[in-house]
Amino acid sequence: MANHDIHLTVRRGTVHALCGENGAGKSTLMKILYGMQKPDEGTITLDGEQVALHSPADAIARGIGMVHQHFMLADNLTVLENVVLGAEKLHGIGNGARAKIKEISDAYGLGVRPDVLVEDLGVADRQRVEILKVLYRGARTLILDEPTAVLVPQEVSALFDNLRELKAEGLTVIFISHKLGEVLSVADDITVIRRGTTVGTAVPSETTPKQLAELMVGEELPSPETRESTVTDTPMLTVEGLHLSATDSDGVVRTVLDGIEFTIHKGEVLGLAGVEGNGQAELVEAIMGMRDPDSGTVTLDGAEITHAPTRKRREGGIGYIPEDRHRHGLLLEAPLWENRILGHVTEKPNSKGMFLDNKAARADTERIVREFDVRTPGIEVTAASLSGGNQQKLIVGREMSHLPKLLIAAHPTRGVDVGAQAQIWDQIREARREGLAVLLISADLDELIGLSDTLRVMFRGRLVADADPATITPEELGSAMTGAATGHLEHEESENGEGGDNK
Amino acid sequence: MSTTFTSGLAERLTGKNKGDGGRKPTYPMVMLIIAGGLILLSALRALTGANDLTSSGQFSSALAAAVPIGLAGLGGLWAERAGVVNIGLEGMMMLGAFSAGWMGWQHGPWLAAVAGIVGGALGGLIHAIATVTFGVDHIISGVAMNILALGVTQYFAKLWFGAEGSAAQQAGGNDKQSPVMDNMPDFSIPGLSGWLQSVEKHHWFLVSDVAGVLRGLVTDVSWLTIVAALLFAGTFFVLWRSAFGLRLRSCGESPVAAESLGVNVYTYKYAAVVVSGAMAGLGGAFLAIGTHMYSDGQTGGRGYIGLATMISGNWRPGGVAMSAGLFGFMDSLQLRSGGPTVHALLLLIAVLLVGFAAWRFKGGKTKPAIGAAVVAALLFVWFALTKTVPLEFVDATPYVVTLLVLSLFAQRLRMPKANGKPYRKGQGK
Amino acid sequence: MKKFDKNKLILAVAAPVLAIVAAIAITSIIIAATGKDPFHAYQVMVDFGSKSDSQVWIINKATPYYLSALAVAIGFRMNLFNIGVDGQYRIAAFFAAVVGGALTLPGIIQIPIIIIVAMAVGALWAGIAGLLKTTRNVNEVISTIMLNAIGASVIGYFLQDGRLAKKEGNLIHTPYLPDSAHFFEIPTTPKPIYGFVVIAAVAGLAYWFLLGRTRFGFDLRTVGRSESAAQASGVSVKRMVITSMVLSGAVAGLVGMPTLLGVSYNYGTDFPTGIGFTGIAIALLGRNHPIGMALGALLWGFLERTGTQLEFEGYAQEIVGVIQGVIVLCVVIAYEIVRRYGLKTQQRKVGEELAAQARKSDKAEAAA
Amino acid sequence: FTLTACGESSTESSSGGKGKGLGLAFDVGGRDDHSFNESAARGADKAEKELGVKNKMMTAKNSETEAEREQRLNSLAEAGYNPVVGVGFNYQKSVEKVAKDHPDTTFAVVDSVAQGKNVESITFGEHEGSYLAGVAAALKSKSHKVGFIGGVNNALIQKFQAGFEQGVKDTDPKAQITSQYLYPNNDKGFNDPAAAKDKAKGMLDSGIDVIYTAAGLSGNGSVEAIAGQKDAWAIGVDSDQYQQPGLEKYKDHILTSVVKNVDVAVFDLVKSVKDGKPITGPKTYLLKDGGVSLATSGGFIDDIKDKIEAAKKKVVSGEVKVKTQP
Ligand SMILES: Nc1ncnc2c1ncn2[C@@H]1O[C@H](COP(=O)(O)OP(=O)(O)OP(=O)(O)O)[C@@H](O)[C@H]1O
Ligand SMILES: Nc1ncnc2c1ncn2[C@@H]1O[C@H](COP(=O)(O)OP(=O)(O)OP(=O)(O)O)[C@@H](O)[C@H]1O
Ligand SMILES: [Mg+2]
Ligand SMILES: [Mg+2]
Repeated sequence: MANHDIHLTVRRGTVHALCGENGAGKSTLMKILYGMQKPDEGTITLDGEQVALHSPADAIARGIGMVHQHFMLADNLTVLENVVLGAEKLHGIGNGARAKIKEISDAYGLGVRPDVLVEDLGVADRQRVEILKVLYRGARTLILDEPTAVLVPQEVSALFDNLRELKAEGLTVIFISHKLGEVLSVADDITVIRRGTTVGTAVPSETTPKQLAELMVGEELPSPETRESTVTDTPMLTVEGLHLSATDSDGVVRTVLDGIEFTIHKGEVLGLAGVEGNGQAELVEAIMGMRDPDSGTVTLDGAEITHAPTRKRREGGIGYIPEDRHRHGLLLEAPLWENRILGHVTEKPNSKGMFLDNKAARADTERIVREFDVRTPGIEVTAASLSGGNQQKLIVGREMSHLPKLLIAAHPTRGVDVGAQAQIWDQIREARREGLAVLLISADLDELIGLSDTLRVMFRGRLVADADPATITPEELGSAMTGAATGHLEHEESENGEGGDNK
Repeated sequence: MSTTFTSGLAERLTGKNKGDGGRKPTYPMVMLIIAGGLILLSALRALTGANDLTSSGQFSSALAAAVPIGLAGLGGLWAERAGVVNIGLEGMMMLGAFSAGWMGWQHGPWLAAVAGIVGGALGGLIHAIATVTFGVDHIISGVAMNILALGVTQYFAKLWFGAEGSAAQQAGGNDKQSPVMDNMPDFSIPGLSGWLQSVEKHHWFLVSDVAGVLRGLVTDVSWLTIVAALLFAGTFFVLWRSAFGLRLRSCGESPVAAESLGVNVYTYKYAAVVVSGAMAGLGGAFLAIGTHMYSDGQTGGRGYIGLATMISGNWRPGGVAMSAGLFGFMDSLQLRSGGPTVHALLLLIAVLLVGFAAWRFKGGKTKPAIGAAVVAALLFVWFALTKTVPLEFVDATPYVVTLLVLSLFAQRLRMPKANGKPYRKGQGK
Repeated sequence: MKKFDKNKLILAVAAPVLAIVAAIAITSIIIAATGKDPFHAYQVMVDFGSKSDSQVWIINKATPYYLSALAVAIGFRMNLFNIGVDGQYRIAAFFAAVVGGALTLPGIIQIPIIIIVAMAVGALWAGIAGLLKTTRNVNEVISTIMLNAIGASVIGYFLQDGRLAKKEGNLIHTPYLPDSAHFFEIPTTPKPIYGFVVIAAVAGLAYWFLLGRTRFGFDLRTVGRSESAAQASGVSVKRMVITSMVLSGAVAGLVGMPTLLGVSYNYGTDFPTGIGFTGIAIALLGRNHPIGMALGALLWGFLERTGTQLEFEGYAQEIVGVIQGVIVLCVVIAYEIVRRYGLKTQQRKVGEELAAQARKSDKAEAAA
Repeated sequence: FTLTACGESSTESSSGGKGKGLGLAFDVGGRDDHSFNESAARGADKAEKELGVKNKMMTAKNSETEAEREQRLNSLAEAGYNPVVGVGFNYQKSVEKVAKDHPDTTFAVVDSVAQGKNVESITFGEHEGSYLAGVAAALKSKSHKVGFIGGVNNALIQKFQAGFEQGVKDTDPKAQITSQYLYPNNDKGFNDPAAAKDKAKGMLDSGIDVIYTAAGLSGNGSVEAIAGQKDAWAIGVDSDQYQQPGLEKYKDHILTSVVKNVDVAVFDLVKSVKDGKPITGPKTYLLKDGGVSLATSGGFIDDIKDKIEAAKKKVVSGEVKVKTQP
């Protein structure tokens, strides 16, 4: 069950925030309001009238529009086509529609160009297309599911300006987030969800982030902060002059990584900040050997591995927590114990010589399930049937079991609940104490700042800035992420960390 | 005609629809390329004396050979634009040919065409049920479809056409073929056809060639060919210029996004796959009507070739038409004139490869350039040392050409993004 | 744990049973609709199929089918659709026949040479598709279909009097293999079983062991389940594509051997075609499982053996084609239904179990 | 040692007594193929009418294996049919094998030579018939260009080509002959009228005005193409195509057909078995035996009847030796 006993009342013409930790059931609730999923019981009342929403079409007809957590755009279609899809009756699919799009775009300052292919747009632009899609349908109630997750702080404030403008026009906005500072800064009302049910409401002006957080989690928030430093002088991973170019589908060669240089020492966590799509994924893939750099060197524990195959690197001691666990970390339809072998098939206990040792692998999977608290009835169930958090714990357990020298952790706690999050942080800290080097990539700037010993900022394929995690604030990091600041970032005491910090 | 030429053209015709221009072909450009192709062909004809290269008969039969392949390709396009891979085209063609044969001997060719459409659509429906409703892997379902269609048509052919003493048997049917049906009427543009013929006879450089090609396209053209041409145009307008088409294509690009906007993805997928079957069925019917009967094994792998034309045509109607045309051209060339004429083509391909090599070399790609140059040199040698090409090689040309086109251009092709991916309602992220 | 295993077994059996029941129902309707008694037809088939000579015939017929299915299944296991087994086994058998016909060596050397040539040629032909896929991004479904046609032309070119073949009456075939190259037979009455069935069984066993028990097999299955995960886990997907294509082609090379070494002793215009496509059907039917495919191959042999007998009872033998088509379609649908049902129940179970755990801990908290 | 499969064998339990009549096993074309299978069937019908011998006909499926052909012959023999005839050269090996297992049954194979004490090998002088067709073509062509279309480039069809070419050359030495095949090596060639139509059109476009097509069912396509052109002639094969219902519309263009009288051979065999003196060994039905002949329906070759008769005499007498390979 994803939702039960939900009570939610939203006033017209307000911004209503919905918060709750990952997996609390926020998205599910919104999908119900948008007709994408059917509730087993309960009622939805809109403007005093009880409604039944069987499909998104019903919801749209009643003026409800939704911007999904994961963008719902077809890359190969143009912005115009994406916008008019499903609403062709309104203004046709030709010039009428184009004019209307321009009109809306101008009215709310969205700056949307109708004839561009969506695949050529960046994240913030895509989000504006999504909002325009909703407005184009004349929605009076907007649902925004975690619209800020992929934006840098500057883009967030631009978005909030848009939202306030919408509110001024009399529209209702339901806004989902688990970033409490944001919520408090923009919302008129707040509803908190935990484990699929509403646990309370709050008025922003009378609530502190701490109160809200405790309402959300039901307990003290864990902190990702690293206490004592364990950094040593021994370099574990050295990257020098790394350059990588990729050919896109039009045959155009683009530079995705340029002059990347850094060193991670034993016992050091290097945090890499950056807006998604600025080359972090490619850097990870280059270090993992999934992409072959044009020039530069990668050295692991004294051994050059620039062009070594992925397997060699894994055997050489790189552990990998991938960004997208479903695509890169798991075999969804395979049982857990086979997932335990994945990536380490050549290592003990998974195989002996050329042959698999299924028995030993099974036994070791049992151990991981136990030690890493993977909530599962057994190791024969498929990975697909576990929840995201438990899948992640399995992956962490697997990677840690081989005592890596270097751990590449990309968004290690994305979509993971608070309990599991703390556990994963503990794992990383503990291994770090024993000399593990970590390359950490995260969109959660608090996690990044809290866990790292060193911070670097990546922008358009280059490392443009560095910062000291002890003093830096998310805002300052954010400005470097948009390319507004470079070099060594110094914390300026005068500034007040408004809206960005949730502790 | 050659690989590089047409595929280059197809490429241009079908290039990514990049908003305001970019690589979108302009009308004069298309005309220029066609003109260039014609000049090359005429030069080749004049040089080698292979008069059949541009004769009206050659183009007329190329057209007839292209239509069923093109219809299959168009069928594939419909399905795949909605995200369903249809390798069952071959089976749907069989069903179409069979239904046409069954209807045709009793009620004439027009109803045969209708029956073919219905038969193919039924095949499409089964494929849709398996893939859309039950979520079976598309290729697996398509293979199963082909096996089923073969079994069913053979069984019912025996029962309905070959039963001892039945009316069908009396009328000339047997286990493997239906009784014959009437001719599908055809038409020629009066006046024009005769005049063109007189021009064509003179074998004047270019002039006669153009006359030959034109005459081939306006003389004794089956009405069904006209229908097919209209279907190509219609497909373009429906899929790219109507709301229905936008929705259908969105199901192939991102069904989850379409669903979130209230599009019933299942409905559109069903519609697309059924239309796909109908088109392939019409392709099968075209074969049956052309030979006045259904016969066992009539489709001869054309469904698969249709699939290939769809891919090398970059999932665009213009591209499918071009590559089906290329297939038809090669097919009829080898059937009509055999080895010596195909032999002449070696020269053309060699020349074009040299051009290709030069182009790649200029672009700084030495490796492919050298490869092309070496192949070109080998072809020159082959051309110079022989008088004809063995029939077996001629036979294989369409397939080799497809492989060549794909291996040269596959990287640039752009299939619908969610093509072949399973989709379940309400399970998008 | 045990519970899951039992469920798994039930689910595994459910699909084929469901499919065969559905197929029998549909076929019965078709036969009945044409005014014949379907049950009598089944009785004729079962009676005739259970005769000893039928059994021998079926086993002999099933042997190449099984090998073909194995070749297809290797591709399937890693999500490669090798539609080209048909072309691969034919071109392999042809060149093996040419080499075998040209040599006269003791059987112990001659037979392995022939088999190795066949496997090598099959591997080479399939490798082209693998290479085109990895280097030029050409979909293997299309390229193998094209290669089937091209292979037929290549054979056609060489299979001519004066080239690599010679004429015997109206038949054209490669020179006969020497007696030393005749494969042994298992002497059963009334007719012998071709000895190649042993090789097929060994190949099945090797398939099972390779895929299920070796590192290589794990890597191969990983690619089949998720290419992206495989890549990240350290499998070179490109190399794997070529390797498995080559492997599939090598096994495809064996498909023609029972016929070449046990029946025809040459490759002629009458060499059987289409076994590659049958292999696809059987791989689907047997779900790529070595035993499932063996049963599928035997079922196919049974249908073909007994279908002919139907002619004597006034039925059309072509009904066999319908039965085969319906079975395959029903099987693929049934597997999908059962698979999805299995996944759902498992997810529900996991959910329930976790909810129970959560409730317990909530209670504990409340108590504290 | 000998393993015994379980259960009794179908032979032991076969109820079929002896003398059930004629068993005919066709190749893929089936009995009504309007070609030589049909001719064989005609022989069977005639035997039934005149000798009261019943028959059972079975047809091959596409892409069969040796085992299936053997099974078909075996089933017929075991069911008690005698003689058992395999129609088509594909049956050669299977007839040899099955005949060994059934020494009391007489077997025959058409178009091929098979070994065996109880086997008749029925072959025809296609080259001789084709020679006459060549004579007719040469006499009727106004452009002095004639064409030959073969379905599949195999030894059997080459016999047609060789005879035809020789006939043309002997009659009109300056005539141009174009001989082409639809497929080098694919039985599809006998079943692809569309291909034959294209081929014939190509020939017509190059000025050829008489075309002899030896391509089974595909021939319909070339007849159709020829009928579309004034003054062009088609020569058919195997059966008298002038009489064929499917070609009704085009019959005015069917000059003649080289008829292969399989019915005669089949009837002879049935009669011999009935009389207790089964024919065995190779038997070639030549022009002189009436095994092949030139059809005269339509009367289009009446004007050159004498010259054809003269040519026939030369062949029969052995004065002209017709080649079997081009
Ligand atoms: N249709 C369903 N019926 C019952 N339970 C389901 C259903 N779908 C998912 N679940 C349950 O939900 C969980 C699967 O979660 P999913 O993979 O969607 O996680 P996620 O949203 O990524 O998780 P997280 O919230 O941890 O990020 C499992 O516990 C599964 O049992
Ligand atoms: N039909 C269902 N039955 C049971 N559980 C489900 C069902 N659908 C989803 N779930 C599970 O319920 C949980 C709530 O998911 P939901 O996506 O709503 O969370 P969320 O609050 O939006 O979290 P996030 O912050 O990660 O977006 C997830 O674990 C999900 O897998
Ligand atoms: Mg979630
Ligand atoms: Mg959510």
